[in-house]
Amino acid sequence: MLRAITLTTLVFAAAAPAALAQTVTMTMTPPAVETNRYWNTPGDFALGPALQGLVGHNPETGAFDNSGLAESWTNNDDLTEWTFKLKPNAEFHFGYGPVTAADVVHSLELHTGPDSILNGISQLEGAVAEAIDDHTVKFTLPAPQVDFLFVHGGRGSLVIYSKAQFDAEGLEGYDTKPAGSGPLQYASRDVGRGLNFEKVEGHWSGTDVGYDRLELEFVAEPATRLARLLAGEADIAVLPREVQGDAIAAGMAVIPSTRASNQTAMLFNGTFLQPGDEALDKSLPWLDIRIREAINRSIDRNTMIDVLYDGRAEVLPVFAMDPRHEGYSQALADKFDAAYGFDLDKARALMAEAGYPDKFENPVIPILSSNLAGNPEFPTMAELMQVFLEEAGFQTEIVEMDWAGLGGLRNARAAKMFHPMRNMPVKPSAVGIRNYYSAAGRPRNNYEDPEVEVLMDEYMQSTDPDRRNELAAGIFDRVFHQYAVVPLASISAEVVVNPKTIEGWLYPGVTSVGFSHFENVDVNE
Amino acid sequence: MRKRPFFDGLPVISLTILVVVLVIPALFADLIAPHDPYKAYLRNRLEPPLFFGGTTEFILGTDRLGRDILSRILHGAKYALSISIVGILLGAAVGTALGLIAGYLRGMADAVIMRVVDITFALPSILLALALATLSGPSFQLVIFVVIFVIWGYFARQVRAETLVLREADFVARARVAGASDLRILRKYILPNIVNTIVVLATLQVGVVVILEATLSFLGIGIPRPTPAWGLLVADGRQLIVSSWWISFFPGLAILLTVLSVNLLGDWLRDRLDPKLRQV
Amino acid sequence: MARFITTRFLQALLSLLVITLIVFSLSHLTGSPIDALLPDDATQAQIDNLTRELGLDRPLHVQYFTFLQNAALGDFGDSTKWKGSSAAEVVIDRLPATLQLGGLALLISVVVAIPLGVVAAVRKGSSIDAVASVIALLGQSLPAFWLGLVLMWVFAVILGWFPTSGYGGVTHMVLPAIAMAWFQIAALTRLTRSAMLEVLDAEYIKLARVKGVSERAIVWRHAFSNAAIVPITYFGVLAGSLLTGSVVIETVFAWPGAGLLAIDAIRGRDFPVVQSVVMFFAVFFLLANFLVDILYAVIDPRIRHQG
Amino acid sequence: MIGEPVLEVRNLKTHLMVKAGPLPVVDDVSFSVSAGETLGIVGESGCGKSMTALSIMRVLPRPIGRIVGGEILLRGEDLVSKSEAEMTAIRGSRLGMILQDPHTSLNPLHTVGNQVIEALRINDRRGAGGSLPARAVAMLKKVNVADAERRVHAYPHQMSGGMKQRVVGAIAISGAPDVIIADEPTTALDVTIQLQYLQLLQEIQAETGMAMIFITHDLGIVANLCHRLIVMYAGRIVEEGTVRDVFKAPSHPYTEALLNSVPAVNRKVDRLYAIDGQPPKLTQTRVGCSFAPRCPYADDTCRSLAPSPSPGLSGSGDHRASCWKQERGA
Repeated sequence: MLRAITLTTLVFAAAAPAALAQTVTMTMTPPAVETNRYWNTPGDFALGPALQGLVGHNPETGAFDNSGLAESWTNNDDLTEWTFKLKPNAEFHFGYGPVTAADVVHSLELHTGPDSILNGISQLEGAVAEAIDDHTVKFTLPAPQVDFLFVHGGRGSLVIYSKAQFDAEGLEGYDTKPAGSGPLQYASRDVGRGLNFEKVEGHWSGTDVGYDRLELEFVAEPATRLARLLAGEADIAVLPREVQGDAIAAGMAVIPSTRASNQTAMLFNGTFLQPGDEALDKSLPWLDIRIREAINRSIDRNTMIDVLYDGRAEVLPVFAMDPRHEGYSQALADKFDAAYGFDLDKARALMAEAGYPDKFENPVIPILSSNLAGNPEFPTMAELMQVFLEEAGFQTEIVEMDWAGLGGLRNARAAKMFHPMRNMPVKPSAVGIRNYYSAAGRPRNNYEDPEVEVLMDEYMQSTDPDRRNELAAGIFDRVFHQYAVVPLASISAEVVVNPKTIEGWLYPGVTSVGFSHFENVDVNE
Repeated sequence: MRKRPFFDGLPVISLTILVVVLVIPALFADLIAPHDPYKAYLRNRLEPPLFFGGTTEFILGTDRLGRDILSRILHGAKYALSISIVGILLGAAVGTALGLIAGYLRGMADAVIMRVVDITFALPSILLALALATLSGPSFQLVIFVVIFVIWGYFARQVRAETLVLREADFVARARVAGASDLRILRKYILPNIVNTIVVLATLQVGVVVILEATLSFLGIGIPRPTPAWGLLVADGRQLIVSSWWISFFPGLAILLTVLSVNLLGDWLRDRLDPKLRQV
Repeated sequence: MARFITTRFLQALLSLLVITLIVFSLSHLTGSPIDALLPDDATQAQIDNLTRELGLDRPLHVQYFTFLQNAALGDFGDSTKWKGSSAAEVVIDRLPATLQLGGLALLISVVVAIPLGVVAAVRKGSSIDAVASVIALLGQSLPAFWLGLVLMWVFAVILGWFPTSGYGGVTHMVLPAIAMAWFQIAALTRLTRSAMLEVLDAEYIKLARVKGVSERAIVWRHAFSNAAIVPITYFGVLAGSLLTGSVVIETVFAWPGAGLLAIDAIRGRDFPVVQSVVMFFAVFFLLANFLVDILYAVIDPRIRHQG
Repeated sequence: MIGEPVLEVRNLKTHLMVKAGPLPVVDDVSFSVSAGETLGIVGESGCGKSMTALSIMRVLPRPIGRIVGGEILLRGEDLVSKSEAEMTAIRGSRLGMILQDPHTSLNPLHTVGNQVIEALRINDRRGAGGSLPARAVAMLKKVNVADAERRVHAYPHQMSGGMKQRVVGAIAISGAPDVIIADEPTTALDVTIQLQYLQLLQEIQAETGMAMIFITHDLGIVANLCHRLIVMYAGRIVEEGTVRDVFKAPSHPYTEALLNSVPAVNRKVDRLYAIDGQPPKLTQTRVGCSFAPRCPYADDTCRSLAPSPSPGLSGSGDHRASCWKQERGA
């Protein structure tokens, strides 16, 4: 159901007085899919301010906590049964009653239905939810999942909708005005323009939002978002780093997430090292580990961070590895400079040793340039990579393609390119490894290595935390020494705010869109 | 005496601008550009132009990767020129050929060709370009294709209209009586009489094409990076329009000057060669 | 007149039929929507499901005839990106915004360009003529998106006279409409000027003069009505370029119209919406040109009486 | 019949301001025409006869045409000094004009009735005779348009050339002007229609008593229609007099050539094939007689000194020609 944009709304919009009520306006990139049915999106959780999952996050540490709908949870030893105890006083908006186990069961059905296109929904494949009592729900999983909480928090693959509303109004009800349970409730959607929320007075959790209305505006053009912020039309703007400088110069302030929300890397796609793989193209220059190392060493990461991230990012030692998750190895991080440090001489020596370019059937490195919402730096990144690689003596070409086009090639295992990738939110190690280093991932993509596969098989089945940690570390060690990818940076989510209206915003940057905890937006009176 | 004071002398000026901004750079960019247009001086990123706090090293400043704007603009002229020439030549060739056929043969061929013209006009070219770009990715060829798609119809319509008149002319009738073949009549009698029209129309299309290239780049489907095509330079620099205005301003100026002088020249040519032509 | 209109109408219909074929084949050339619609880690089951749901597993000609049948009824299927709405609904929902903006842009172009072109022609060689020439030349020399951004910065951010962007009242439309109208003003001024120059040389203008008609009546009643054929012809083209221009300007000004929708739909591989938006644009264009043809006939008795 | 002079042109000079410099298209032209009189102006294309007419009407091509000297006196009022608004009021009501090509001189978008009505509304000072449409019909009847009641609703493209020229005539006389200027009104018409049209003009003139200036290059018409004529060459009058005098004793070699090149009455002549060469380009600095380069009798005097008007060969007082060689062969 779309709200028609008519002349009447236009007149009213123009006539409406600047409300006395305090409105926070956040201007951001449009989501990939505009719908109130979350499972019909790849995971842009635009409804985040109103709808909740079972598990929440600590805004400072990013750690899972019970700020969501569940007050506690337990799991069995082999990590196949997870039981959540719901908060008894949790209530849906608009009078749809308490949040119960039945709502969870109902929501799981919706999210795992045939029309679900959620990222990471494979983690819920085969999961069965069972209402033990009104406020207790048990998930039974076909395979152990140590990262099951990630489904409910961070990635947010399961968001709790009201069954009562569904029974009364069907999906139509969700389309019109979905009842959530957060401290802000759904007000309206202006298709193509944005989403509006309003404060819930006397919220069941006791949270008292410091403003009356939240408007999320979808504006595709970054320069326009900047203009809106500077003209006072928006209080908060999501801006590419390169234009943040202009905002800061005009007196705006950057508020980063408390935790890293995103990792970036360039992948050597097509490095299919498992024996007998028919998708392997033997002419890819980066099948030679010396070339992969040489490329890694051609890159001046500090300069790159200056260029792409305005200096506000950390060098990433291993893509998908993070101190918060399993298998983190300080040793690898320490060795990074020695093994990956910027060293053109070493790079050229490696190239010479490998016989580049003469011994290569196809010495040209195709670098993908693509636009991906949330990573506006990717096109510049491609150009910068070209600069670095050419400086070292590589032959390169830039290939432009949209992200969906890359997705198609990756699914077909035909993306024979050196292309950018991100890990956002920074996923638990098992998910990250599966996604980026294993043949078990979907799409099967860049780097597949028999040694990793062996470790991976065990890692996926293991329920022993120590063993898991060891296995993950082993995999990270292997990909590190194989120069499997070009790890680049670890970055925070950032918003730029107008300090006249916004005092601060504490958010951890751990969700798939980077932003959460809208109730923490601190407005100036 | 005061007949057209505004235009007087301008052909010379515009031709000069065109040569300086477009032709010389396009032909001799390698010799006159102070830097390699692709060379990134990463230490000199976002340097302002000379007189705005910059140095003579980078007269028009540098972009976000520290590439010299002046050199990029000079090299970009190649692309502006080649897209214009290739695109317009092909577009004019297709349009003229079909326009000649339609106007000369009339009847069914005319109906079909003019319908195709209508259809090309009716299809939103930018959207088609976007759709095609998702298929094959942006490329030089795609830009050329879009250019041809956008402009051929104008040539076809105009050429057809004039051919319709010319085919009834006495000298064509005499040639026909003398036994000249259709092809010969078209080539020897009709085409020479519409060459002026084609030249004028083609000149006036240069502006359209340069702007179109910029628009395609804005939408991310122009000439692929890191090629320093003008449109791409403007589109790429638009985010930094406030602080690093020079990134988009100078290429924009190059576009402005080129289009301006080509249009002036086109107007002048039209007045000279083909006063009856009044299409934009 | 009836025959003239019928012929034009049938021609437009025929064009439309060919356009459906192009639109259909194009959207099926542009790669599978599956990649855009499914997450990176989609399972084969998800892929198969969606393929079936979208009918992509059926033979192409079957898909086309289904498409054609449904298109005739205005049904282009359900949007894949705006779930819960049919594609036509999505487009119809956004079209008014584009028409508002395009309408205002058209109004601005006409109000500025026609008097300017007329006066430039009447006072040929004067300073007004020079101003008109400069406007006409400058208008065609700047990419619209760049002009739009500059307007936004100068008049919204720095001067604060207008809102920067977004949907709203007339004030919201001023800047995008000007950015959109800019090029059209240029084109229309040139056309009007040259058409007027031609007409002002005509014998019937001389006759009007010698019979004592006032200058104003000569310019508007006698000259402009005859010259109007040319700008009116251009309105047909204008209708198309305003729609096309909307793609760029709506992006810059975050104006939630059909142009912005089209980009989103193409990037999101939302075939049904892409198809319906292109069809709507094409129908709109053909309709506009059909109206222009009728207008010719209304204005010019020679066309009215032919056939 | 022939009464007071109503229009006197004295030393009229008109220039076209073109890039190369001013073109003297009308150079020191003087003549007068009286009520009920028809004055013919004769000459080849480009001799300045139309420019003279346009100067009188003050509708020279803009912005290049300009009257640079002389007077145009309409019943004693100098038109040259009139403002544009005053001229607008005079045009149509006191000065009427019929243009050359009826096919292009009517506005294609308006019915002929409306075009007549427009003229009536502006110019008809008497304001008598019923509603405008009814008077339009009456006007059309006056110029012998058959089936006028129906024809007022017709568009120009639905009428024949002769019919259209009648309409133009109706428009020209709608204000009952003092002077009507007919600029080659029959050139575009068929021979038979021409005669009818000329007859019509004569009738109208007889009825209204207005003065008429008839511009043509057809001496046959002049012989039938006009009382006096002036012959123009290169922007100047080379000979003037009554039709009888000039035809009997052409005193300028150019007039002579014109007469010789008319093999029969009513034959249109665009160019004087009998005379070699072409009229001079007006930009050329003129020394001597303009016609000298084409004149078989020209001598050094002709080439160096411009002749001034002198009595013509007929001996009548108002017959004058500008030629050094009037007494050639005679």
